[in-house]
Amino acid sequence: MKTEKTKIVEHSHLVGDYRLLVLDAPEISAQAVPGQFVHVRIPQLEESALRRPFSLYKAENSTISILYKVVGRGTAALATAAEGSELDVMGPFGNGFPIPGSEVTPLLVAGGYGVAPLYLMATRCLKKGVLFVGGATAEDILCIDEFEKLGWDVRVATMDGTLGSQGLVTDVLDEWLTENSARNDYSPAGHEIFACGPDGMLKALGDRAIAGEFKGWLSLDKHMGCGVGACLACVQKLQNVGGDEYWGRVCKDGPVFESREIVWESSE
Amino acid sequence: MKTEKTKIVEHSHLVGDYRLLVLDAPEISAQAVPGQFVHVRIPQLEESALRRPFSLYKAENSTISILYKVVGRGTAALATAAEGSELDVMGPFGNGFPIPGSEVTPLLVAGGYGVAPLYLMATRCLKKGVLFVGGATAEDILCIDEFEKLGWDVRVATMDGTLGSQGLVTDVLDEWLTENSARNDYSPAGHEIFACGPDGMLKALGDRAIAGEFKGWLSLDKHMGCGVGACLACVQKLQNVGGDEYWGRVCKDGPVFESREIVWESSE
Amino acid sequence: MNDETKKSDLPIDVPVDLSVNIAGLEMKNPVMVASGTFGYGSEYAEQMDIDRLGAIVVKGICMDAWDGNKPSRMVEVPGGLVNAIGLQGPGVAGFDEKYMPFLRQHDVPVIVNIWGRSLEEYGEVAAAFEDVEGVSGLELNISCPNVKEGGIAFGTNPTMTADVVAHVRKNTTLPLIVKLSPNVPNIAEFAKIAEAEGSDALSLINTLPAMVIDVETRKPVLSNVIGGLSGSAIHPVAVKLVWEAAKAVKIPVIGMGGIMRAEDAIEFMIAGAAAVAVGTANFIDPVASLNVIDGIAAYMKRHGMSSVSELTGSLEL
Amino acid sequence: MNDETKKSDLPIDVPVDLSVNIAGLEMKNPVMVASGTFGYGSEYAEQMDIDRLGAIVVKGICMDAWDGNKPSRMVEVPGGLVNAIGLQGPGVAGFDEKYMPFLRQHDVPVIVNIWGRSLEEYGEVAAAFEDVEGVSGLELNISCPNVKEGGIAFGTNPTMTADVVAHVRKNTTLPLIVKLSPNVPNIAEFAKIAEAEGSDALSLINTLPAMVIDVETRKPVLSNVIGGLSGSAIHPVAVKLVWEAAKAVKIPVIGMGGIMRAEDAIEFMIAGAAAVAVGTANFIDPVASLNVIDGIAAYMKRHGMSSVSELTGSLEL
Ligand SMILES: Cc1cc2nc3c(=O)[nH]c(=O)nc-3n(C[C@H](O)[C@H](O)[C@H](O)COP(=O)(O)OP(=O)(O)OC[C@H]3O[C@@H](n4cnc5c(N)ncnc54)[C@H](O)[C@@H]3O)c2cc1C
Ligand SMILES: Cc1cc2nc3c(=O)[nH]c(=O)nc-3n(C[C@H](O)[C@H](O)[C@H](O)COP(=O)(O)OP(=O)(O)OC[C@H]3O[C@@H](n4cnc5c(N)ncnc54)[C@H](O)[C@@H]3O)c2cc1C
Ligand SMILES: Cc1cc2nc3c(=O)[nH]c(=O)nc-3n(C[C@H](O)[C@H](O)[C@H](O)COP(=O)(O)O)c2cc1C
Ligand SMILES: Cc1cc2nc3c(=O)[nH]c(=O)nc-3n(C[C@H](O)[C@H](O)[C@H](O)COP(=O)(O)O)c2cc1C
Ligand code: FES
Ligand code: FES
Repeated sequence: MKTEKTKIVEHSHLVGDYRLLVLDAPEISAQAVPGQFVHVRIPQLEESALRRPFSLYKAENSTISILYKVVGRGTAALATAAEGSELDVMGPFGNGFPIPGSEVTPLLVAGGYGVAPLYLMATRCLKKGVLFVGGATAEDILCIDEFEKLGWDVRVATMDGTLGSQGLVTDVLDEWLTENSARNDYSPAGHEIFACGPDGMLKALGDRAIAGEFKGWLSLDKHMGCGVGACLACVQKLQNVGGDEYWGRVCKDGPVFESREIVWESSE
Repeated sequence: MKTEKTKIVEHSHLVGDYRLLVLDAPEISAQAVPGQFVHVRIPQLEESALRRPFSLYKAENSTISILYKVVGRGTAALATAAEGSELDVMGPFGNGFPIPGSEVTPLLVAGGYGVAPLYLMATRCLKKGVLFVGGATAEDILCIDEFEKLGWDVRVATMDGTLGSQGLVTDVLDEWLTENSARNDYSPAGHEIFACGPDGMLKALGDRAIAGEFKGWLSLDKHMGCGVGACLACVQKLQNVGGDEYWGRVCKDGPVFESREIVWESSE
Repeated sequence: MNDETKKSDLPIDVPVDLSVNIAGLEMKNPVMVASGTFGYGSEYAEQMDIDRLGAIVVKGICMDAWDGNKPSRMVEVPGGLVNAIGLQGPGVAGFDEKYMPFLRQHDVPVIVNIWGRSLEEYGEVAAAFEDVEGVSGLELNISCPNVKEGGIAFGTNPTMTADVVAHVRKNTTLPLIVKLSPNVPNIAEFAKIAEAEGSDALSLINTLPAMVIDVETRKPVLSNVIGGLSGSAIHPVAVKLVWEAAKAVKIPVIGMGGIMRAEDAIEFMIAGAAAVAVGTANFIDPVASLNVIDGIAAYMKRHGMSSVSELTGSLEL
Repeated sequence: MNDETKKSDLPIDVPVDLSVNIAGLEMKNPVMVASGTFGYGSEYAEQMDIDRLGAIVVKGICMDAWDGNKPSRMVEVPGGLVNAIGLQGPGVAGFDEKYMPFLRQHDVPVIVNIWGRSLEEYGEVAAAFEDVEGVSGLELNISCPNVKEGGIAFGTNPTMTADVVAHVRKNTTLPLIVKLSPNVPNIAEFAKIAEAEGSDALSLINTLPAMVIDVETRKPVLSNVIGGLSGSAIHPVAVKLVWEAAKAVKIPVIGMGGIMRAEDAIEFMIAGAAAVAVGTANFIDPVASLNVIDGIAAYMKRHGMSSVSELTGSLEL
């Protein structure tokens, strides 16, 4: 049984619309893989309201942490949940990021709350790498000090230039890629991208991974129903190695897919 | 405009399932008549939930008080409203009890939370009278000390005999009526009944008022929609002086009716 | 789902024109209150400024006074309520005597919702309103689930719908709005019939037939056994039907069903409604309809629209 | 509304028999999971003990693999959700290969929900399941609002309903459950047609046709424009239809629509359902169906019932 009645250990405001939720959830904590998510029942909403998915940000000492942004009625209601109260959480769900071998430099690329699963990823990587993180403004750049504490190289981009360089996170990544591919011993197999953020960013990263012939692991964010693969609400067009296209379930077959699997549709 | 955004000044547990709610509501407080009610939007319920009606228990110093029993999802949700938070209240609504002249001995008869409007009534009566109060058990007998402090004669009946005499409140009333009608100067016009409680009790009181040829003012409790007379949900079969029967609205035409107006239907 | 750009790119201070003309009836704005949820207007007059409304549709009226159903008549359910009032009303004469004097003092169009138990009675009621001063239009209720005869039976049978609309049309010179029944597989068919038989506008939806059982007593909660579901619960169903009806006809469509806030009303208008009516929400918040008016105006400003008619049918497929 | 007496007066420790026989199919209890809300069973097997269910109805299947609609396919609304999955599925062969091996290992009847784009295809799919080992019954979906052809068109036309049921009946020896369309004015008519043409049981209701518009973009939220409303919002509508259908026929009726807790299921049974199916609630709480089973047993004990069949049709009017 993967449903756990957890207790809210900590629930605090981070910055702007971002909040931190720490739950006492020994079973989920023990199984957690970076890139997996939990499916949370929001106690303040009516009985018929759907659960909401959130990536695992931390999993340690029998607890799990979630880093979330208040964007709609579900997250607004969640924000009122009191410390000490109970939260009904399912998970961990989905296929997370594959942990790369020690010969690979992991390039983590995050947009907004996308840093959450990447932080768990950073704690599990055998080799320290680079975090590229982007957002609209300084407030959207979260927990970079935590990555630095782990010894990671952090590179920031904001659209308004209030933190790091001004522009897209992909610009900063491109710089790094150009620098590196100019090296003598350069091999595309030497790095892999692990990314979480908006679709536009993920698509741009996927294009680079395919063009540069390295792996790009992208974690998709789709509205979900069941979270377990039963309802077929969260689908993404994918292709198998033979090139056949099909709808994959982000909750069960993902949320992490390799760039080459994903078929981006213009209308989306 | 009769809708008032009030502030919860006090919200406390009384006994058993009963709770006290005090609201800062200067406009409603100023207009309050005993027997009137307020129509409360329960903030914890979903947007489409109907309001819930509650009698005015007290109205003093710009505040109003409600004494309520937790019986269903609305009152259960109301019980979680925090002191200091806002409550959307409409009212005061309905026709209250007519305040009798000083020549009349008011006989107040209450079942359960029916004491609430009768307490406000007691504070407004020109002549002190008798409160007859009944309930299933001692826990259902509320605020009798408050009536005593006002100098009222209080007579209690509980079904299980845990407080006052064992039996129905009408038994205790019957005793009083027998005693009094035996008096030399007895006149049925010398007393009037003012009652609030379950339909069975009200009907029994109405029967006595009609048989004894004195007035019996009964406050009905019907499930309500709008509370203002628009939806026709809260109807009670009534008759006019000519004997024509019609559906009256408890919210607008009542909730207080004289015994002779009410046509009790067996099926209800 | 790209609200951000829309919000900031557009001019903020365009003047907005909310007025609409429905079936020849000039309204200050497209927001009416739905029949049966606003009494006869006076009940809410102390709670809000009724003159701000686009129109008031009063509770269903037939020729003579009618008792309606026995209680209980209403029960709350998730997302709304189920009612079986059963069209209690004062009849044409009683309405004229008791309620019209108040309404005539107000500057708001009055639309009377009418019903009958037979074709003839529908015609009679319509004709009787020719002589009632101050009535701006008739809404023909052929979709009430709560009366044994008449009501919904007329609204779910194409031939009966055609007959009753044609017959009422012959008996009235007032603007005629036909209120369609929601539980038919093809609403467009009924919309076209009503239009062809002379209806000036359509309104939809009425409540959805529903039932609630008390599991402890194993009895229906409503004395009438069956009632009509209204409120948020029916909103997405109503939007679908309004969209289909509006596509099928040229006459204006009045959208209703679960409007709780301005966004719900705007959805109806985007789907093709020229006006809307607020129903159940009145019970919960007496100023709900006024909030809808204000919300539509704010939305129009935000989206750079000058006339509310730009909203009607603006759905992009 | 006198629950108190009932609660205390009755024996507490009567043994309860939850088993039912629906269309020749023996079930441990009357609680199934509804098509499209439980995948093919395996998806929920880690969340709960699927062998405790009365039956599993798998997601709608047609002859060949089918892609379904483009996203977005689901949107939350007050009291439920609107979906337009569009019957994505692996086809008969794909289902047999990918999902039946798992299901055959379990001790729970498997009912397959089938659909087609033509009369012939309905027959073909039904016939194809004659050769699939481990299938206990077929549920004929003639009421899906989310596919352009087939689906709901069959379920809202009496002649087409008669034809498709008769045709499928000829092509299958399995117990046949016909899933009726809710948006018809007279469900009894369709119930009787299905019975007359050889259906062994009826199930209802499917989702109500609905639509949601994003007011900021003025586009439909669902790529299919129209979807189906499910969840609490439709429960009182479903109870009414189940009551009417059950009165009209002798074959058992399976009630569904907005079952969130045991009381909702009990309402269906009191109204006349011999079994029930939990749908949307599975998404919200994977053990919702198990809670319903336990809740029915507790209710029966409290009310001194020994067999769950006593509940069916126990409505007192
Ligand atoms: C695998 C996964 C991991 C995630 N991890 C995190 C995380 O770590 N932190 C975090 O903050 N968030 C995370 N999210 C996103 C999070 O689940 C959503 O922000 C949350 O569900 C929003 O709920 P809400 O009720 O507040 O917003 P809602 O009111 O549901 O809507 C939010 C926004 O989505 C739009 N929307 C609603 N329904 C649809 C639909 N059907 N199709 C398209 N758009 C729609 C709305 O218009 C609105 O703009 C994750 C999502 C996924 C799928
Ligand atoms: C004028 C007036 C004054 C009142 N004053 C007070 C007061 O001072 N204090 C106080 O505690 N209460 C008072 N009440 C009662 C109070 O309004 C109800 O107890 C409250 O609305 C219950 O809400 P709930 O959501 O908790 O219960 P609900 O869940 O709504 O239901 C409570 C009970 O009512 C039954 N019920 C629900 N709907 C119906 C229906 N349509 N028909 C019949 N039965 C139904 C339920 O089965 C349940 O047993 C008053 C009522 C009226 C009309
Ligand atoms: C209590 C009540 C009474 C109603 N009475 C009538 C009526 O007399 N005539 C009519 O055509 N519709 C009547 N309706 C239907 C409403 O006018 C409206 O069509 C329906 O409630 C849907 O809107 P809503 O969801 O906003 O309430 C009534 C609805 C309710 C809730
Ligand atoms: C996401 C989703 C998918 C569905 N897919 C099917 C389907 O494939 N075939 C079918 O007959 N019904 C399908 N249904 C309808 C359900 O089986 C059920 O009839 C309906 O949802 C009402 O029950 P509920 O309110 O408990 O969900 C689906 C419902 C949902 C919510
Ligand atoms: S959310 Fe249900 S299949 Fe992914
Ligand atoms: S509650 Fe609406 S008329 Fe009384």
